[in-house]
Amino acid sequence: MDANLESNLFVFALAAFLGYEVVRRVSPQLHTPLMSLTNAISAISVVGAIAVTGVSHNPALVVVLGSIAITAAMINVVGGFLMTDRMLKMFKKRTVKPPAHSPGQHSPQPQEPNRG
Amino acid sequence: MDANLESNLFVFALAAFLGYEVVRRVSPQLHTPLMSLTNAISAISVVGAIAVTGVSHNPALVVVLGSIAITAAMINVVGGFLMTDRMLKMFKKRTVKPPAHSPGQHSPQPQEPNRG
Amino acid sequence: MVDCSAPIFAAGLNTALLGGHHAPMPSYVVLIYLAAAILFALSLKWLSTPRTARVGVLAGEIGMAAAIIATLFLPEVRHYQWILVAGLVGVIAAIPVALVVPMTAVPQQIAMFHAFGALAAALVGTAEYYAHGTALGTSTLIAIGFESLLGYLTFTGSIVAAGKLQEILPTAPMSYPFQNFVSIATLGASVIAGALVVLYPANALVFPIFVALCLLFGVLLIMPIGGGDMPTVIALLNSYAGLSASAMGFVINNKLLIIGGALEGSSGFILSMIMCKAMNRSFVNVLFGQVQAGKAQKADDIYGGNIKSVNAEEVAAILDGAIRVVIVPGYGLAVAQAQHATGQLFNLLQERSVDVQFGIHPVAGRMPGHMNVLLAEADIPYDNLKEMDQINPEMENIDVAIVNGANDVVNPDARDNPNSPIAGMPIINVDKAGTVIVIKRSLSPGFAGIPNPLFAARNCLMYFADGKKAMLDIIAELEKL
Amino acid sequence: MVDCSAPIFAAGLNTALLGGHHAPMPSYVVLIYLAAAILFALSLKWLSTPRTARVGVLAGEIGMAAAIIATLFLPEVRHYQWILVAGLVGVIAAIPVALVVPMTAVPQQIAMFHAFGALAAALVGTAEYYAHGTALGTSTLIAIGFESLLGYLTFTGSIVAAGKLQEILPTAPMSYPFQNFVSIATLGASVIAGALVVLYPANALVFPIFVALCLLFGVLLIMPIGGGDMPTVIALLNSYAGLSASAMGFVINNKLLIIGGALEGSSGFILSMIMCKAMNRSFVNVLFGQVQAGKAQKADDIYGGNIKSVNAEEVAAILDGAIRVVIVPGYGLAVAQAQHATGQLFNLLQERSVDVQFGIHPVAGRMPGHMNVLLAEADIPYDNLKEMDQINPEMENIDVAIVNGANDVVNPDARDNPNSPIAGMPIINVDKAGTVIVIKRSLSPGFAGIPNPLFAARNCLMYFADGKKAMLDIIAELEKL
Ligand SMILES: NC(=O)c1ccc[n+]([C@@H]2O[C@H](COP(=O)([O-])OP(=O)(O)OC[C@H]3O[C@@H](n4cnc5c(N)ncnc54)[C@H](OP(=O)(O)O)[C@@H]3O)[C@@H](O)[C@H]2O)c1
Ligand SMILES: NC(=O)c1ccc[n+]([C@@H]2O[C@H](COP(=O)([O-])OP(=O)(O)OC[C@H]3O[C@@H](n4cnc5c(N)ncnc54)[C@H](OP(=O)(O)O)[C@@H]3O)[C@@H](O)[C@H]2O)c1
Repeated sequence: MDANLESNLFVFALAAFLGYEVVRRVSPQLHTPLMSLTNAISAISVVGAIAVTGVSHNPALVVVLGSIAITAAMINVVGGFLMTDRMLKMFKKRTVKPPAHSPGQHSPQPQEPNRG
Repeated sequence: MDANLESNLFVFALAAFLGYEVVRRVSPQLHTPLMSLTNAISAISVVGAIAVTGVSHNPALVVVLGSIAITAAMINVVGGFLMTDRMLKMFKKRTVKPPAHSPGQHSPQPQEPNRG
Repeated sequence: MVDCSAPIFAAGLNTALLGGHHAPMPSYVVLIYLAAAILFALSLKWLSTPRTARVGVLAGEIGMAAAIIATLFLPEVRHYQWILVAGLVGVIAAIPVALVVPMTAVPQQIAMFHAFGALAAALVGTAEYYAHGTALGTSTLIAIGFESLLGYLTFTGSIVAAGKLQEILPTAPMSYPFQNFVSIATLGASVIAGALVVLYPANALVFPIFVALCLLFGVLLIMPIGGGDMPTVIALLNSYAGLSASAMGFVINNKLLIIGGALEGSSGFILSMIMCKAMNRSFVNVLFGQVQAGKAQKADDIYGGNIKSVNAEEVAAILDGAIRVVIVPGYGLAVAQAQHATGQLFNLLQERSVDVQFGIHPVAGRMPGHMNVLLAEADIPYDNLKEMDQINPEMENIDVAIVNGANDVVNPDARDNPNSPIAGMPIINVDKAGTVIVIKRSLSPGFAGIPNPLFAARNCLMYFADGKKAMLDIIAELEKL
Repeated sequence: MVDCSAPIFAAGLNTALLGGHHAPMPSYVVLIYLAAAILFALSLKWLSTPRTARVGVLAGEIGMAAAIIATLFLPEVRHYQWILVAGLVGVIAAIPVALVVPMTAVPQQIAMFHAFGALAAALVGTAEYYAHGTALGTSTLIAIGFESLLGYLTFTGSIVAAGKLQEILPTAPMSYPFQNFVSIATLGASVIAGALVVLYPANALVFPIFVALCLLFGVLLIMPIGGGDMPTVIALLNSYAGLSASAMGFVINNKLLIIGGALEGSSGFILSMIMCKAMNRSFVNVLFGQVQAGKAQKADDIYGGNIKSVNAEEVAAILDGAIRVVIVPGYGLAVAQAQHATGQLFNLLQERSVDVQFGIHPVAGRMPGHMNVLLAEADIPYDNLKEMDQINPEMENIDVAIVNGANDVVNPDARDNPNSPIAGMPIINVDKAGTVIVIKRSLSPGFAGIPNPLFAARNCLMYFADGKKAMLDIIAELEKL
């Protein structure tokens, strides 16, 4: 087997396995940001788009296709990261207001639980 | 950078990361079998030993060194796997004896807990 | 010196055939790519808890920026004017969109970003084909085939999905005669066209036909699927977009692309699995737009004469006497944009020393974690957002459960009636709480289209109103007390 | 046809320099290697819980067998007679050892297996050097240097570690004047010799000197470390052995070796970290054979007049009235080989409807998980083995805690006295139980060499006896009741 193909297969298998292990630990409350973040990361194809656009001896058609690809990929990169961060910014550990702080898990005044 | 070196670096980094993610989830009660199992797996160097011993045009010294390496590595492979399995065989979910079965987590007869 | 002997020569030849038309990369680029790959993996790892999540995003951003800059330094990269202009257009287009899109529209926005990412991957594959065409080896052409197929179908598929979520396109599952046959035939035709590209790369006609078929297949694949299944579909398209980027990595022999793509490939796959499992549906089921068989009970049989309705004043009175309250949000909360009003109620109750928790079902709303994002937007601390498995054991000690715009995720039939179409889907057991107050506009069913015996339960009170208005009215009444 | 143009030629040249002296592998071998690599990763993954652990071992075995068989089919492999004989000798030597070694001797046995694995890796590096010597490229020579350094030092280091654990070698930390200087100088000399090998590969003298220095360094590195720290050291040597195998993978350009080695490299590293953390010691601290500073209280001040001693009959009487019992095993249980007797007591108590749990400290005994293996050998269901964090919150509801051969892991000074040498090490809070019965032979200290205020506590009773004999006597007395 060709050496590049061989190493690419190993890299792919390891990365997919690693992705599986890492992602399945993500807390369900973060699944939407997760989708948005992986989405941004997969726009790493911008690297390929740059490489293909940049080569000087490529025909014009290729450069045009590549440039469109760069634009599309950059939308995905920038939009994906910004939106993820915007979502995550909203996740707060605790409200700062003292009254909201104290009740926590259990009601502070020891009262008999009543039903309904 | 040489293509082989490049891909080997990627493979190494991914595998080390994957190993970290997988191993840190191992329950502490299995740490001894874990050490023993990874020990057996790292004896995959037997593959290298075979490759180096087998080449026909290699000098005798190399073949002898390679053969010793094969023996050493095989001790590690076989011993490591067998010992790991022997340890794990001892981990039982529950004893089969009915009396040992029933008490479980809490004592079956409702008694007042007394101290000392 | 070195001789051009046979095995060495063969290795050189292989390099030339597979990605070898790209000059070997400088070491520093390789090392930066390696660092970027590790940063991407760390980024996902750090996303696992809210505490480290934003560091994760930062890691991803640094990795991406480093990779892009390193690529600009590749010796063969020349057309900087094109690259910079094209990149800038993308950045300028993305920023306002990402900053203003409302949180309720996140699913369709993700779908749109996908569409662009997938388009980029597909276009690069196309560009590679037109740049090197006949000079490419078989395995590279196969990789280009995968890249284009996955890229173009994800492009059109994601646009359709976004359209359905935005309700520009009809959300109902669209079926037509021989639907599955047509879809599969189109897929078959694309594969055949792809094979022809590999076999006859010099033929000018087959590649455009191949592209057209892939684009068409994306539409045909997603069109028949109902709007409610779109989140699962988007996760799956996520996975495809990743695999397409990975295929590109094989084409241009770039390990960073392979890793980034593979990470997303498995992430999207796991997410769609988790969603299917939480809905107790099979994957195939979702993909073929089928609704699960099973006999739902008739709505009239259940509801007839058993519905007790309340108003805001009565709800406020009930809440006034409660010590432990659980709020279960659902899709209706998103539709009504009721998150901020809900946050106000939460604060008000906390100020009155009521213990308020949220019970979040994994598929409440229309995408996984949807409710968490909305409630986080309303400044509700995430410690108070409990997962289904955390809140259910407590349910018997809860005085009042407020269900706001949720329906299927609190349907006790899923738990108790093995013949229900959603039998086996885990639910939040609000029916075990002291009193249940359900806020929705009518008795109409939720996503699964089936009636909900909860509404007729002894301890259940219906408050028919829009989710946001209901919250504001309850707050107003509570403040009077 | 293909021309021998510059870039292609350069690629071929690189291939020749780095591992290129091995012919390209046939596709089926590559695919089997890939499968084996995935099986290895799965194997570690499945080891995470006892339920799937044995499947994990099976996966590892299948991966290993497949990899070995595939290697035998490599076209360049010829000397089958040598390979098969050498392999068979290894198999025959290993089987009896692996099957009869007592569970208490597992740590030293792992160390011995390590020694062999590391030797193999080092010898392959040596063989590669002698096979290709001057024809090797710089990066390959560097990789050979790492492989040999790590391999040879792990070889001698592991033998010393095993010797200390088996108490053939003195277990006390052996220090001599300028000890750290000598060690570091030897390491420095090995690195210099290694550099000379890379620079002058044709010189016949430097390689043997390099090997000798590496072997010596392994001895010097481990000799000064105390016997009790050996488990941490073994985990670290585990990591080195893995890295050595990985380096071999770089030398002969074999990805499977790289992956197998990297998996072990990180596993050993994490384990030694976990151990250090559980002992609240720093890594450097362990490596330089230092004992943590801090003022231990004088034994007489603590114990004087406060020790209450009991015999088997009295212990049996106390157990007869108990409802919830926790047994905390320690190193003494392993020394006394008391696991089976402990299992008998467990069964007897369970038959008498006593709720018996085991409280397992992460560093009880002399290697992580040591106690679990021993107690599993005695057929104690692992559901009854509780980790420290699980058992501590329950401790106040426990009637009797039996400490068998444990000392440091139940020393309340670690928790309460910030000046203790083991301050900050988490412990099992047996002192919070109703009554504590400590079984050991004397008041002599444990591994950390410090007195234990527990023994003088109000609710603590000492039963001075060998761990196994004590158990059997208690059983005999209990059966009389
Ligand atoms: N989260 C995911 O990832 C995901 C993915 C795919 C599918 N799904 C499916 O989506 C469903 C989610 O369950 P769910 O309980 O959240 O929602 P649901 O079962 O779809 O019910 C939503 C309810 O909200 C009410 N509603 C709509 N607009 C409202 C408004 N403005 N104010 C108040 N109420 C309003 C509707 O009743 P009225 O019309 O009477 O007001 C409806 O009964 C599940 O069946 C799940 O399988 C989820
Ligand atoms: N597990 C690991 O991975 C690991 C690694 C490195 C270091 N360590 C260290 O090892 C120690 C482990 O703590 P530990 O509480 O298990 O053991 P320990 O503190 O070393 O104490 C063992 C006790 O067992 C007693 N003992 C010895 N032989 C006995 C016999 N035949 N019958 C009955 N008792 C006997 C000894 O007292 P007598 O002589 O009076 O009988 C001694 O006090 C910790 O300090 C830990 O840091 C552990």
